[in-house]
This record gives sequence, C-alpha cells and structure tokens, in this order.
Amino acid sequence: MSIDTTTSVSLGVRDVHLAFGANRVLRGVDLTVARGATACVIGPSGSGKSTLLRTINRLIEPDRGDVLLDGRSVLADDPDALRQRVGMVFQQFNLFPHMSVLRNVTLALRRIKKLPEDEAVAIARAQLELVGLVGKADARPGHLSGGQQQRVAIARALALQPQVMLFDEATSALDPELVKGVLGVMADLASGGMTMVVVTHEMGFARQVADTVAFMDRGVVLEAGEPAAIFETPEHPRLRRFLSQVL
Amino acid sequence: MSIDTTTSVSLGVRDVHLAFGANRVLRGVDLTVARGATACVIGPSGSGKSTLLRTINRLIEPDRGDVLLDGRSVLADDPDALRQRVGMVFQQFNLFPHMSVLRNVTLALRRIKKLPEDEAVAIARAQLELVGLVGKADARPGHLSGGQQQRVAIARALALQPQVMLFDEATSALDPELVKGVLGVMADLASGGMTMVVVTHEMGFARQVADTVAFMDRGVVLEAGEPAAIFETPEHPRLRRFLSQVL
Amino acid sequence: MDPLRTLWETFFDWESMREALPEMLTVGLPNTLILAVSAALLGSVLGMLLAIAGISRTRWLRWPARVYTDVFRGLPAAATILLIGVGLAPLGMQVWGPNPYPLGILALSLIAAAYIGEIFRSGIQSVEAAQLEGARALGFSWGEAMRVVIIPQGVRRVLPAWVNQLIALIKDSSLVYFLGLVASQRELFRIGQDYAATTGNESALLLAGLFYLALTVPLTHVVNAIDRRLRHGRPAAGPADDIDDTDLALPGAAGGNQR
Amino acid sequence: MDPLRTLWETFFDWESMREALPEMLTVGLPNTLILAVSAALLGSVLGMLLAIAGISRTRWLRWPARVYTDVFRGLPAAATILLIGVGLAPLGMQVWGPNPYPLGILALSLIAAAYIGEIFRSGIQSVEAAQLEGARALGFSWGEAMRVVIIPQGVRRVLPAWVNQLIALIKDSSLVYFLGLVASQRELFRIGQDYAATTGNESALLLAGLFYLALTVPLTHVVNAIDRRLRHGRPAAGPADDIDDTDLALPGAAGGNQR
Amino acid sequence: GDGSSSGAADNPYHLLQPGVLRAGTLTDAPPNVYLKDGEFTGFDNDLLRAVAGKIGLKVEFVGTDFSALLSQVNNRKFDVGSSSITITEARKKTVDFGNGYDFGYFGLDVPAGSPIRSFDELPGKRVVVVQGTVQDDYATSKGLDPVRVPDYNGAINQLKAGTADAWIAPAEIGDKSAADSGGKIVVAAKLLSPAPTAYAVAKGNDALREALNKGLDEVIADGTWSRLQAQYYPGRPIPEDFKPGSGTVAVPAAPSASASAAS
Ligand SMILES: Nc1ncnc2c1ncn2[C@@H]1O[C@H](COP(=O)(O)OP(=O)(O)OP(=O)(O)O)[C@@H](O)[C@H]1O
Ligand SMILES: Nc1ncnc2c1ncn2[C@@H]1O[C@H](COP(=O)(O)OP(=O)(O)OP(=O)(O)O)[C@@H](O)[C@H]1O
Ligand SMILES: [Mg+2]
Ligand SMILES: [Mg+2]
Repeated sequence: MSIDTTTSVSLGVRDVHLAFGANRVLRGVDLTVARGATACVIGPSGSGKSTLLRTINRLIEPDRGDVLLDGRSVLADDPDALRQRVGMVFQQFNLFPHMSVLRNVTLALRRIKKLPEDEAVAIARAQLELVGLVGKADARPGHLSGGQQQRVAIARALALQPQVMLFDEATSALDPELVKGVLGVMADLASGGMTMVVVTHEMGFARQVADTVAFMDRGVVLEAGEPAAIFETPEHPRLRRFLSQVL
Repeated sequence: MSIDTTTSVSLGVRDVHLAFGANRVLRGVDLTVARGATACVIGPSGSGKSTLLRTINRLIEPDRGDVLLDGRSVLADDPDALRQRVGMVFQQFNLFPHMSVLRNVTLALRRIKKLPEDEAVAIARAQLELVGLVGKADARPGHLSGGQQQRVAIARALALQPQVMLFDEATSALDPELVKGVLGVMADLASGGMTMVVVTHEMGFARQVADTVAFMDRGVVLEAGEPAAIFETPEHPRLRRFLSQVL
Repeated sequence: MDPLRTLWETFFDWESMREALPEMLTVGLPNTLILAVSAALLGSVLGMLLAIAGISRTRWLRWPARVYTDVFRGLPAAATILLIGVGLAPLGMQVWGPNPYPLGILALSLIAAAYIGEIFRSGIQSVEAAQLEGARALGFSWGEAMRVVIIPQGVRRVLPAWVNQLIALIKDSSLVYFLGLVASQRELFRIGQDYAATTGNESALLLAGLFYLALTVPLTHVVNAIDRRLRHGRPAAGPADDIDDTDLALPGAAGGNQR
Repeated sequence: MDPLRTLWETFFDWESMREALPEMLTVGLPNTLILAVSAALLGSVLGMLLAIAGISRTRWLRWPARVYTDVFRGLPAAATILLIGVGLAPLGMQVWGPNPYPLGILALSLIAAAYIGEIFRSGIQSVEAAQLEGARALGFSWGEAMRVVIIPQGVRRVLPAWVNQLIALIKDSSLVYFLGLVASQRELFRIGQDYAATTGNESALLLAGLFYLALTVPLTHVVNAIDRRLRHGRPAAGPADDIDDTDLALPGAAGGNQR
Repeated sequence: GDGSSSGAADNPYHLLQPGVLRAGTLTDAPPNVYLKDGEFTGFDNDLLRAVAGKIGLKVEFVGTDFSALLSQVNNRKFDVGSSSITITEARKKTVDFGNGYDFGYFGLDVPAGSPIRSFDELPGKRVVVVQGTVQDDYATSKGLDPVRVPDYNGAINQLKAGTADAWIAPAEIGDKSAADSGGKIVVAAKLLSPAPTAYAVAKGNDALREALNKGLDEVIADGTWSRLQAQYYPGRPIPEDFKPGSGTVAVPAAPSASASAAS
C-alpha cells in the first residue's frame, strides 16, 4: 500500500477560529506540516484537538481562518472531493454497526472509488491483514474488542490511500505491540509520502513518529517544533508543566 | 470521598471460562486481588481483558468457574446487589446520552442509593470537581471531548462508593496530566481500602499503580506478580516479547 | 357543469359549514376528545406493556404479546369494536348502563395498544446494548434499567411514529358509531357525515376535517418541540428555526457550502 | 335465546362464512392486494422523500414536507379520498375511464406517505450524528451518506412501525368504497360488510378479518425475520427462538440467573 | 334468560330497560331516518314513536351503521331496529320483522341531457346505488352490476363527476337531489318498490313484535300514519295494493296540511 509520492501535499492551518455557541473551542490555530511529514498534536483534554482535525477536513466549517493543501485554500473547493484526499480516524472510531468489518472497509472503495467488488475486497483484506484482523472480516463491529475496532477504523481510512491522514488518538485502545505495529505502518506511509496529523497523548509515541510536535492548550497552539526541542527543551511554562506529568 | 476500610474486600477469579459462540474468549482465568490492593491487567488487544471485567460483575455469566468476594462466591447472589458493590468504568464509557453530565452521575445515587436530590447533587459535584468537570455539569455527553467523557464515566462509578472498582482502559483518552490526576485519585482510593482491577495498555501507568500485574493472552493469565517482577524479570517468553515492544 | 365549480360547491360550501359548526363545537369536539384522549392514555400504557413483554427474555411473555399484536392489528377495527361492544354489552349494561363509550374506549385502546406496542418496541430495541450494560453496571435491575435508561431513549426515538398513532386514534374514534350513539354522543366525523347526508354536499365533512387539523397540527408540533428539547437537553435558545430537526446536518456546515 | 349462543351465531356462523368465502377469495382478496400493494409501494417511496425533505437543511424542503404531513394526516381519510376522487374524476375519466382504483390508490398512497414519512423520519433522526461524520469523512456526499449509511440504519430501527402502517393500509383500502365500486371491484371488507347488511349477521365481516390476518401475520413475521437478520448480520444459526428479539438481554445472562 | 334482570311482570316485552324502547337507527338517511336539530326523526322514527306511545313505551334512539344494526338488534343491544328495513328472506334468518308499515318508489336520477328515459334502458349502463338499500337489491337482482357507494352524497358525486350514468334512488331523495342540483340532475322515471319495510326485533321476542304490530294498527286507525305519510312524502300516491300494518284496519285519508299542523 505505498503512496504515490508525486501526489504528496503539504498542509497548512491558518488562524482557525471556531466556537460551539459561547464556547470558543479554537481561537486562532496555526499549524504547518510539510509534504510527507508527520505532525503530532498533544495537549490537555478539551483543548480542541479533535475539533481541529474536524475543521481540517471540513466536517466542521471554521468560523474564521483557512486550511491550505499545497498552499491552496480548501474552503473554496468541494468538501467531498477534499475528504477523499484527506482520510480520518475518529477517536470514537465511528464504524458502521450494520455492516461487517469487511464491508466497512470496502464501502467507500466500491461507492466512491468505484472499484469492482473483487478489487475492493482484495484491497480491504490486505489492509485488514496489516492490522491483524482478517480473521474478523465477517464480524460486526459490535462484536469486536476496543482495540480491534480501532484497527478497523485505521484500515478503513488507509484503504482509500488518501494524501493526508488525520489520526485522532489513533492508538488509544492499542496495546504496546499494536502501537509498534501501527508505528511501522505509519513509517511506511510517511516514507511513501503521506502527510499526517496525529493527535496523541502518548508522548513516547509522539517522540517516535513526529517530524513536528504541536502543543495545544485552550484552542491555540502554544508551541510547535521538532520532537527533541519540544520534549527536551520546552519553552512555554504551560508545556513544561504538562510534560512534567508524564509517567 | 474516602472509603470505609472496614468494608474493603478481596477479589478472586477462579478458572473462569467463557465463549461467544465458537470463539472461546476466556479459557480458565485465575486472578487474586487482596483487600484494598490494585491489580493491573495487561495484554494484547482481543485477549479477553474487557470480557474478564464483565464476568467479574456478572454482566456476562461465565460458562464455568467462579468469582469470589472475600472468599464468598458471587454467583449465588443477586447480581444487582453485587453490582452495587462492584463499580465499573467501561472502555467505551457507556454514558447516558439523553441526560446531562450531572444527571449521569446522580442517577444511581438517587434511584439506587435513594439519596435525596440535593445530597446526590452534592456528591456528584464533588466527584466532578475531582475530575475537573464541574463546568460541564449541564452539558450532554455528546458535547464533550473524549477525555471529558471518560472522566464523567469515572466520576459516575466512583460516586457510588463501591468496594471494588473495575476500570477498563480507564485512562485511554486522558492526557498525561489527567492520568496523573486519576493516578492520585486511585492512590486515595487504594489507601481508602478500595480493591481495584485496572485494565490498561500503558505500562508506565501499570507500574505506578499496581500491587499486582497480570498478563493476559488468548483468554488466560499467563503470568502474574509484583510490577517489578513482571516488568523487570518477566519469565514467560510471550510476556517478554510483549514488553519488548513498549516504546 | 364546470368541474371546478362542482368540486368547490361540494366541499367548500360555507353555508353548510356554518350550519354544522355549533354542533361540532358543543357536541362533536368534546366527544372526540373524550374518546381519543382516554383511548390514547389507556392504549399507550397497554402498548408499553406489550412492548416490554415483546422484548422480554421469557417466551411466556413474548408469545402472548406477539399473538395479541397480530390479532388486534389484523382484524378490521369495525369487527373488533363490534365484537367487544356486543360481546361485553351484558356486562357493560350492569356496570354503566347502555352508554357505549366505556366499551368503545376499551376497544379503541385495545386496538391502539397493538400498534403502539410495535412502535415502542422498535424504539426500545434500537437502543444500543451498551446502554443497558451501563445501567446494570451501576446496580440497576433489568426493570429499573429499562425504565430509567432504555425506555426513555427508545420512546423518544419514535415519538413521531407515536404521534401518527394518536392521530389515527383521533380519527378512529368515529368507529364507536358502530355501537350506536344517541345524538349527544356523536363525535366530529359522525356529525359531519350526518350533515353531509341532510345537505347533500360534503362541506360538513370537510369542516370535521378542519377540526381534526386543529387537534392534530398542534399535537404534532408540541410533541416535536418536546422531542427537540429532549434531544438537545435544554429549551432551544434563540431562533431555533434553522437548527431544528437538523441533527444530521454537520454542525457548522450549514453555511455557504451546503450539499 | 341463550345470549352467548346468539353472540356466537352473530360472529361465528360457519354457514354465512362459507357462503361469503368464494367471493372473498376470487374478488375480495385480489382487489385488497392490488389496492394495498400499490399504495404501499407508492406510499413508502413518497414517505421516504417526505422524511428526507423533513430533515433537510433547506427550509424550502422542510416546510412543505411539514405542511403536507400535517394536512394529509389530519384530514379524515374519507374526506381526502373523496376530495381526490371527486376532484380528479374528470381527469381520471379521460385517462382510464370510470375505474375508481387509480384515484383510490393515489389517495391511499398520499395519505400513507404522510404517516410513513414520519416513521422513517423518526428512524433516520435516531441515528447518531457520528455515523454521518464517519461516512462523510470517507468522502461520501450528504446524499450518498444518507443513502448508504444513515437511512439503512434508520429504517431498520422502525421496521415494526412501518409494518403497522402497511397493515393499516391493507385495511384502509376498504375506503376506496367512497368512490363507488361495482361488485367485482369490492375488496374484502366491503364484501364482508355487504353480507352483514343483507343478512344482519356479522360472520362475513369476521371472515374478512381472518383474511386480513392471513395477510398481516405473515407480513409481520417476514419483516421481523428480515429485521433480525439485518441486526445480527447473518441468518440466525440454529434454534433462534430464545435469542430473537432479545438484544437487550445481557449476553450470557440468559441462563439460570435471569432477572 | 334474556339479559334483563327484572321479572316478566314489569318488563313484559323483555326490554333492556323496562318502559324504554331502545331503537337502533341511522342518522344519515333522510327522509326515512335522520337527525334534525339533535332529534332523531324521519317517517320511520316518528311513526315508531307514535306506535310505542300506544303501548306505553318511551323511545330512545341510537344511531349506528346499517351493517351493524341488525346484529345488535338480535343481540339485544337494541330492542328494535328502525331504518326502513326491507323484509327479505336473508334478514328473516337473523331477526324477526313486524308488519310492513311503508313502501317505496324508486326514482331514476340522471345527469341533465342524458338519453336514459326508463328503468328498462339501464342494462349496460353504469348505475349507482347506495349499498345495502332496496335499490341495491333491485339493481343486483336485475343483473345491473351497480356501482355501490356508502351514502346518497356518494351517488350524487358520481353523477356530477360523470363516473355514473344513472342513480336509482328512493323517489323522495331523487326528487330532492334533482331539485337541489340546479338543473344538473333530472329525474327520468319512477318505479314502485317490491317489498314493504318493517321494524326488526330480536328473534323470538314475540311479545314485543306483537305489541308493535298492535300499536301500528292503532296509529293507522287513528290517522297518524296517514298524517306522517303526507308530512314526509307530500304528493306521493299510495299504491292501490299496499296495506300497512296487519291489513285489517281501514286507512283514513290523509288530513289536510293545516289539520296535520294542528295535531
Ligand atoms: N459481544 C461479543 N460477541 C462476540 N464476540 C465478542 C463480543 N465481545 C468481544 N468479543 C470477542 O472476544 C474477544 C475478546 O474481546 P475483549 O473485548 O475482551 O478483548 P480485550 O482484551 O478487551 O481487547 P482490547 O484491548 O482490544 O479492548 C475478541 O476477539 C472479540 O472479538
Ligand atoms: N458537538 C459539540 N458541541 C458543543 N461543544 C463541543 C462539541 N464537541 C466538543 N465540544 C467542546 O469543545 C471542547 C474541545 O473538544 P475537543 O473534542 O476538540 O477536545 P480534545 O482536545 O479532542 O480533548 P480530548 O483529548 O479529551 O479528546 C470541549 O470543551 C468540548 O466540550
Ligand atoms: Mg479528542
Ligand atoms: Mg477491551
């Protein structure tokens, strides 16, 4: 499943604002991810990380600000086309409970990529193999363990070979072995040229996979930089306090 | 919210078997947790950890085997009474989406403990304070971030002051600061005499909170012991392989 | 004969409507309300019991509920009403005399219960099993968990379908006529029909329809408002017009980029 | 003179039933089926369109759907059928002659659509917003996401309530009578009622009811079986009797420790 | 037992309530039976009141659907059925009938300009009748395959909409509808109905049936019958061979309009 590097794109988030009613969740977020690079977003619960990911693929339209792919604003384009280029793994997985695992993965391949059934199944099986779940291809999501569901969600998004991947706590339900496995997949994707934004609260994971780490607090990116810089020489006192809590 | 130590109990799981159809998920699980002690269960995804917790409070009746509280089998008793003594935090939280956060927490206090409204609210607010969510008391779970939902689930279970607590990945959606916070809460609970079983895939967390660590694989506990023993001198090759993957 | 004129005169003759209006107001409306409201209450309670029996784990509850539902939905309402009205008439005579209302209400309720039971059942069964686990893990018994957690969620999901049934009930109340009514017991439809028979045009029937609308439209909108309120957990603040019923719109996506 | 005997003879007189049976089989049953099946198809399609319009983000779709639903649920079915039957009769005469069926089916469908629309709407609205997000994040348009992910889940949740409406439709098909039927166009209920009117014995009406049961009971159980199958994702293996409809039972808890 | 708790002495006619004759009727079939200003009236019902008065009973009317009327009479939910019920063999199996008290003419209503002039021209035409009426019986027995509608309005609608060629109506209704139609409907012909109409009582309730027959003869003899005929069917001739009641009493001539108003 390697990605065609000629299609890899950079991602820019520019001064994005968003409020749910009176709750100003994003208050001017800036983030830049180079082509084929991986950015990890860390930060306290409720700081707006999931919301940020949603504005990037325009599941939520920002109140203000812009999102750029290769320098081009995505706000003018068709959101459906955008989302075919930008894959997403949700924190709560959002699997389709009325379909088998296999069908969850093939659905968009068949309906959007318009692949014939057998081709879609082949791709899906390959993806499920990668996350160790071919054996559960015919099960319903409701009969899977938490980690299994999360892996299906990952397989579903990757099967579409997007240019940009948004992972929301992509390893929260995974044991260390699987985290290592997902890490391997991500390394492959990155070397294949995929641009990624990964929300995580596992600092070890962030340190391993990130080209850039961004620390969010209360709707703004307080500090961003290389993992080494962020984890070893954090500047912002809030970030220092945050990191001091890591076990 | 300290627990009356006179009521703390020990927990024993004896040769528990369970199958979903042909899928033999638990194949003879044994686990012992002393009064007021904390056991951490680690293991690969799909190994049966969540299912084990469900058999302990009899959300699932085991096909074979027994669960003992203070040496007394729970299988003969009324499951509802049992569950009032054994609290649980679910991997997927299972909050009630049609009620506010506050009502999620007060519900059982009012309906089962039969506390008057104001008393229930006072207890609930204290618990929400503890997890940093008083501000969200009137929000619906659907409007919360992942970490916020998980904290509500923790508060909901703790508000009932159970003798035994079962945490399923209780910190999966929490950032390091909150993990630290929950750790503090747990330390309090443990010193208050609460017996706890915590499923986790964060080894650092397990090392910090556990009196005993049990490693599950494919429906059996392969190895159990003190954290130091498990993490530093693991004996079973499967466990060694598992731990070798920790970042 | 100009067909539009004919249509207009047949259905919209103000004179006939004005003539029927007082009796509809003073006799028909109260009677329709008495029949429909009592049957709605009793039918909803029975329906809930049927729904619970229908999802029970004991087949001795599930099967009778199934059979009841099949029979009472399957028979023509007129036949059911006649069967109950005539069959229990001797008993009724002794208890409340020749008034057909009690037996009529009973029959209407029994029929409505079969339908409402299926509606509630579908709502309750659509609630995720995790919700029951969540409640039972807190120590609720199966019954309490159903009552406090599952049923409120399940019923809310099917409120519009339940309103369907209440509306059907308002109109089915006219079937009590099969049991024989004195003049002061007639409900809206019957009065409309009788006027239509004496005047030779259908305007009075349409007037009865307007009365129905005056009952059903507010009912629908009140329930929808309650539904919305339960859905969002608070009275909708400000102009709710453009957000109501739009839960499935992506939040924030309602701006210039709708699709 | 024994009242019970009289009652029995009024409703269960085999002689009368046997007499009415041939006509019910050869005339009533086909007609009921033609009316109910056509109206069910058309009504369900229209109902789905109404449901989608009802949850649309554009008020120019939502409002007309709301008004349509309110009006067609609110008016007495007899009035609606008469309005459409009489109002469009001149048009109908030119297109298909005096046969009242096409207009009757149209009227029945329009009424059923209002009810079915609300049922589908409640099902669709009960699907979690996260599902729509999940689908749209994969690149599905709103329409495709609805069609492929939301509507299948939503409709499945309200299948029993939808069956309610189909059953109501089978019985409402008797209302086409208001448009005038020649003997060979009469459906089950009408034939039963004619026998009741000419003989004063209600057994034929009850026989019509038995025919209804023969239609509605299999319908219910087929849909329930489909529902169960969709719910579990595969044909239920082995004796499904004790696990069907019991999703809300805690798995594994169905053993000796039920409560 | 006949469902009545009182003894035969104070309830000789086995009524639901002693002294009260509970009559099942229709509310929507003028001029025979209908409601006016909240009162049950029409020829049949007014006559029944007079008959009941003669045997010391007070009438309480209840309206119902015709298809549910006779069965409820037979099951004693109603003591008597009054709805210009034609005596037929089929109905005699369910209920007992008193003596005939009325006859009927059929009117043939057609749209203005229709070529139909007589009942003989009906075969092959779309003929509309109200379901379950004598007209229905007539049309069916003549093999006309009539279009059945539930009420008179349904028939008028059919004529106006052009979906039927003719309507066989009770003559009085046919006249009234034609008059009300503003020239759109005309009466083409009239015909005498074959069978008389009578009140229905539960099978075996001979005491009531005989009492009603006796009362009927009395109201015929005292001129009430003739007065009501004139009131409800003004100008309608009474056929030579029709004898109301037992046929043993003389029918006085209809009083003048002023005389009937005075009584
Ligand atoms: N309701 C169910 N029906 C059928 N199979 C199930 C069900 N729930 C879980 N399973 C299966 O049982 C096995 C164990 O699941 P369980 O949830 O206990 O795993 P786990 O150890 O908690 O994994 P994770 O760390 O991923 O949460 C899995 O293979 C899963 O697919
Ligand atoms: N649909 C919603 N409606 C209203 N408020 C919301 C909604 N979704 C999220 N919020 C609020 O927005 C804030 C940010 O939520 P978000 O999910 O982006 O946090 P997060 O950084 O992902 O947190 P976590 O690490 O706990 O997942 C929270 O305070 C939350 O309560
Ligand atoms: Mg989040
Ligand atoms: Mg688990």
